[in-house]
Amino acid sequence: MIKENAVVISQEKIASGIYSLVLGVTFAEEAVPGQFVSVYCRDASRLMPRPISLCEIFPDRGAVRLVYRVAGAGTEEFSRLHSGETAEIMGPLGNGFPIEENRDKKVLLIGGGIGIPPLLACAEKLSHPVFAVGYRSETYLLADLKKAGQVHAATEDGSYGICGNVMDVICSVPLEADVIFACGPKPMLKAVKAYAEKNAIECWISMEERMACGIGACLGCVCKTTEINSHSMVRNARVCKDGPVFKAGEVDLS
Amino acid sequence: MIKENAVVISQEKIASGIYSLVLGVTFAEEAVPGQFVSVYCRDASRLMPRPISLCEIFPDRGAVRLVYRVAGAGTEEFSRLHSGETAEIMGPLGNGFPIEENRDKKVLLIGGGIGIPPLLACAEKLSHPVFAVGYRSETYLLADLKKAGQVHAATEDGSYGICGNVMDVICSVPLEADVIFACGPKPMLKAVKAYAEKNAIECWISMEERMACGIGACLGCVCKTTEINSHSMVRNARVCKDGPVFKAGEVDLS
Amino acid sequence: MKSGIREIKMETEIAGIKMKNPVMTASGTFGSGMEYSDFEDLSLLGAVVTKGVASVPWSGNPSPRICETASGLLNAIGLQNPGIDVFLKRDLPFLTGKGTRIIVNVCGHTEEEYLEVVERLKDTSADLLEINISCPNVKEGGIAFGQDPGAIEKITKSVKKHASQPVIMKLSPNVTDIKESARAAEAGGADAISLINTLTGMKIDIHKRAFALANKTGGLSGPAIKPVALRMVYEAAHAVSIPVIGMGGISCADDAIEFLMAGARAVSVGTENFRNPCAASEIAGGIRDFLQENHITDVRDIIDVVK
Amino acid sequence: MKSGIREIKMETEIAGIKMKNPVMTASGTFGSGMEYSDFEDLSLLGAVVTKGVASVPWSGNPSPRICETASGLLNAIGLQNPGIDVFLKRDLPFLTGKGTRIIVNVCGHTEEEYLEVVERLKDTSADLLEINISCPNVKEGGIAFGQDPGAIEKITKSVKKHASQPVIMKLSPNVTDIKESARAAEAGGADAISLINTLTGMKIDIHKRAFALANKTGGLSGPAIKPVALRMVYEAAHAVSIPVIGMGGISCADDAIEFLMAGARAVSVGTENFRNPCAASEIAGGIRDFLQENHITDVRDIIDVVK
Ligand SMILES: Cc1cc2nc3c(=O)[nH]c(=O)nc-3n(C[C@H](O)[C@H](O)[C@H](O)COP(=O)(O)OP(=O)(O)OC[C@H]3O[C@@H](n4cnc5c(N)ncnc54)[C@H](O)[C@@H]3O)c2cc1C
Ligand SMILES: Cc1cc2nc3c(=O)[nH]c(=O)nc-3n(C[C@H](O)[C@H](O)[C@H](O)COP(=O)(O)OP(=O)(O)OC[C@H]3O[C@@H](n4cnc5c(N)ncnc54)[C@H](O)[C@@H]3O)c2cc1C
Ligand SMILES: Cc1cc2nc3c(=O)[nH]c(=O)nc-3n(C[C@H](O)[C@H](O)[C@H](O)COP(=O)(O)O)c2cc1C
Ligand SMILES: Cc1cc2nc3c(=O)[nH]c(=O)nc-3n(C[C@H](O)[C@H](O)[C@H](O)COP(=O)(O)O)c2cc1C
Ligand code: FES
Ligand code: FES
Repeated sequence: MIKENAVVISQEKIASGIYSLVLGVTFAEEAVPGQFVSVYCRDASRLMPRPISLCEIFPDRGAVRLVYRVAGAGTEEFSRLHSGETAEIMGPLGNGFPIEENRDKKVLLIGGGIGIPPLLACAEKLSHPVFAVGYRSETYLLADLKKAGQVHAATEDGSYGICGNVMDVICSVPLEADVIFACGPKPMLKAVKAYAEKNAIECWISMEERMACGIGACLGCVCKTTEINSHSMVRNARVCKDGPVFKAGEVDLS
Repeated sequence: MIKENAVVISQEKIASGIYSLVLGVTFAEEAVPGQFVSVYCRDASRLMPRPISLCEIFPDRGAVRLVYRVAGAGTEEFSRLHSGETAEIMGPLGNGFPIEENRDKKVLLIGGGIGIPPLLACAEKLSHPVFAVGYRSETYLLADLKKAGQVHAATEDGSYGICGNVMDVICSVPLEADVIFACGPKPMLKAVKAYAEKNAIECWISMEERMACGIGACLGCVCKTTEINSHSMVRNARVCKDGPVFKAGEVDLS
Repeated sequence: MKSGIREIKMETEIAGIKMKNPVMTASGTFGSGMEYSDFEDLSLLGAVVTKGVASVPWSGNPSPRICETASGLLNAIGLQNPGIDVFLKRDLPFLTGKGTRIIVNVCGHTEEEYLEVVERLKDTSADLLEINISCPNVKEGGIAFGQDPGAIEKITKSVKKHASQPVIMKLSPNVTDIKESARAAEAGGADAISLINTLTGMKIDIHKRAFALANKTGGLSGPAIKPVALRMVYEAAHAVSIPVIGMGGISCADDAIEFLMAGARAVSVGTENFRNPCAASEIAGGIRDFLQENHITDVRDIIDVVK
Repeated sequence: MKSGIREIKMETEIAGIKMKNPVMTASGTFGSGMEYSDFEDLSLLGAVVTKGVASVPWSGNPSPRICETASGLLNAIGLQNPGIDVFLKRDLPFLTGKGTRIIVNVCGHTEEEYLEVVERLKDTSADLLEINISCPNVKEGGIAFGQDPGAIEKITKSVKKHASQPVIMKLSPNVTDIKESARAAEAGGADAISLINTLTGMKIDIHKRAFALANKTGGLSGPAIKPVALRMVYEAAHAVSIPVIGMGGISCADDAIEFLMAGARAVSVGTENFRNPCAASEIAGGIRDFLQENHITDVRDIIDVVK
């Protein structure tokens, strides 16, 4: 975990409002899929760093790839970064998905919307990854996903793949899985959690909360847990430090 | 008077901490020496525009030149502008020096430090301009001044011209003048005013105050006046609107 | 009515005075509209609120009067104004007939001075009066006038007795409980309240070892104060039944909509005018766009919807 | 002493407790130092102020607990903490012997809860106690506890009776007159006061038509509040003779120096830690540089120099 000025190696718009940013970093070797970085804004009126997941990790090149959606002023600022410029970041943060122990298992990677990028990093470390991904309409990152594994996709308007959301993919395609890794909006995570419970599949989900410190000190980013957390001593866990990846059964998504 | 996105035609560092910025503007034809522009910051935490005087006016090219010193975060931000980018500005603001009526008179242009740039614009419109300018140590804009008129200079460390300040120039060189235009720090303006009074020379000085609106509405930038001002009905005048150029006798520099 | 293009009602009303939209300019940030009329079509505004006017000319504070802070502005103008005579001769006639409502902001050192101005405004084109009770020089028992509920109620009553126009009391945010201030104004008979005025702040020039403002302290405005302003507007709107005009750091339509949703019947744009002289009309347009995008046909349908 | 290089004294003292420099971390923004120790050498800090500790674990408020505002941060953590048991077993031992002073911030729902924590901290390595009387749940006569001078004096007296360490009372800025709060703490026997805690604020998500924070309101911190904080620190420092610890929006050495010049004996760095985990030690270094550049040999020579 380090705070550094990362050099922008490249930045590319890959779909409307979606950008792919490759940054030179010193920590690529230690980074794990599912971890994220805090990206700091230049504009002095925006104090809080923006958490962005690692979409790809290139230990050899000493680089990481972030894929993000312009959601507001902070990500808009990032989208104007040019190669050669620097971006202040802190990382790698959080725990990441349990890759080692599941490397050779059948891992189903379920992603919705801007939750898809971190699953690419996972797939690149797994032996038999299968993706189930849902987009609103325009797809992105599909070529990369296909290179990394088998892909089943849905779009809400049916413009690509199945017409519907990612749960419709899972229900319509016969998919066998030992483990599920999921990242996406909360309603999707709820549905995935229910699906995994029903089918008794081990399930890990990546949570999202607004963050301030990003390192576990401010307690700004907690999510509810089903049991008392050993750090907080209450039914709360820090998404930035104890997560962002949790065993689905550990978190209370209500 | 207009607010517009001016295109940066060129920017150059001309001395340590001093920059020369040429902007394409729509108002160059109506601008008058001694007027200024409000330059707005991109950084959202800096709300107030920075007033910068017109150093040269190019009606033919539809451009103006600003020469400014990096004094803080705002001007630092401006110093990073590259040609082709835009800068939000409002102008031309204020009244300017009385050029027309003094064009063919002997006008002595007295400038100190970063007060020198607007005098260049004046000289370029006058028949017989004579400069008396004072620098701390490093000179700047000298070649331009010499092209525009006769130059007498001082530096505080004696590295160029007379060793001392601009008042030492005036006292040591025999200078005849019908009118004085002066711009510089307040102590200099006080000395110039006293000198002009003693020698019964008509004298115009350009004042500086922190500004918010730049157009006469907020009353943030007032200077004390010797008589009741017809707009404010009190002994106060707005530097941005009633000035920045005042007849020396009108303002109370105490 | 064409499909997709519905007419959007932007009208709002304060104390029986109809305005074409809920966006006004905040007192002291727009002069009397004259300087801004080079940029802004005044007829696009719900109302122009004038700089505070006193019974005689006020010199205000010495310079420096303003300084910048992070996303904020500190000012200590000290209510410089040319006095009611010149205001009635020059400023009010300028604003009259411009197609916008005129709200005259009134200040004074004593109750008598307030009342004198209020009297002089009788039978003029002023549509509403806004009484600034945060004047720095007016004290009541050690703390400023606008910080004491008893004093607020008393001055409101007196002003109401003398005013021919509806009266808006402008509240100070430098209080423990804004609900008490709001209730005091309502109890005194105010037709509406407006808030917030500036938060008292300070800046020091460490190199000069001196206060950045000649007056030592100044009033903080701008986006920095918006969260505090919104909280107070929400609290006040839920404490009284008279209309609330919200302000404090509004710099875009989204900000204005927050205040409306929190319960404000109208909003004022202040410090943002310095950054964008067309801010107020652009914000009015932006509110309209928001309504359109969200298929809402009347701005009143977003007022007080978040509780 | 070599020419040009003079030794600069950075020591300061609060209630008899010497600190190596006047820069501390603000409660709740630095955990108990553990997470930050990956970035920051804690021994470079004057003191670490812990997150508020209560007698039992507190769950705090539901999420979302934080949101960003212009140059500010709204938080409604709701004082989540693991309780004094775990604090004494895990957090305090971690901080002990790290070469910095330990200030334990104490919170409670009732006077008894405060006293229980204070008692448990007896004979521990805590150097000082900071009593947070702005706890949102503690009410006295309708308004929060820390907003009533009588209640401030009373709780101060009780805490002083039970505490073995010197006591800092942490004041709320959400008051009409901070001088009264400061004097009440002094009258109650406080050894020092610290201010400001956060200003109550609000944000609305206009698309969701809901409060941005689950708790509706939150506390505003960061550069946005610095002018208000500095004004209050100045007022408080001139109202009492006990030492004042200043905070609110400090993000660089220049900011810290403003607070010292306004009369603060020490300063705390809060929200800036989130942007720069080394902020506090960098600020201490920056103060030293300022002194050096200005040929000042003792930091105490810039305290309270602007009046
Ligand atoms: C662990 C984690 C990983 C993430 N990974 C990605 C990713 O790989 N790609 C991607 O596009 N987005 C990702 N996000 C979401 C991303 O952080 C937000 O979209 C981004 O912070 C928005 O910032 P903004 O300034 O553009 O928007 P604004 O809405 O202006 O932001 C205002 C504030 O809210 C916070 N915020 C807004 N939306 C979110 C959100 N969804 N989650 C957390 N904080 C938010 C911002 O950080 C900022 O502090 C991730 C979020 C988390 C928590
Ligand atoms: C009419 C006029 C003409 C000017 N012309 C020039 C010029 O041609 N070249 C040049 O280098 N400078 C000029 N200045 C000064 C210039 O405006 C300031 O140096 C600049 O605003 C500093 O901004 P900053 O953000 O870099 O500094 P900061 O100190 O960070 O600024 C903080 C705030 O103080 C204000 N401020 C700081 N210094 C001054 C100052 N001296 N005068 C007015 N406001 C100030 C800023 O505008 C800003 O609002 C002029 C000032 C005025 C009033
Ligand atoms: C330069 C300046 C002058 C002001 N003068 C007055 C005034 O004369 N009367 C008044 O009631 N409020 C005055 N105010 C307060 C504003 O009307 C408004 O309440 C405050 O600035 C908050 O809004 P804002 O953040 O949008 O500026 C003034 C504010 C500024 C910045
Ligand atoms: C996330 C967060 C949590 C906080 N928790 C506490 C707390 O537990 N106890 C307390 O006294 N103050 C708490 N505060 C207030 C800070 O200690 C400080 O008074 C305030 O944030 C102003 O300083 P700043 O602007 O530098 O952050 C908290 C502030 C923040 C931002
Ligand atoms: S963001 Fe601070 S604890 Fe997670
Ligand atoms: S800057 Fe507003 S009146 Fe001059």
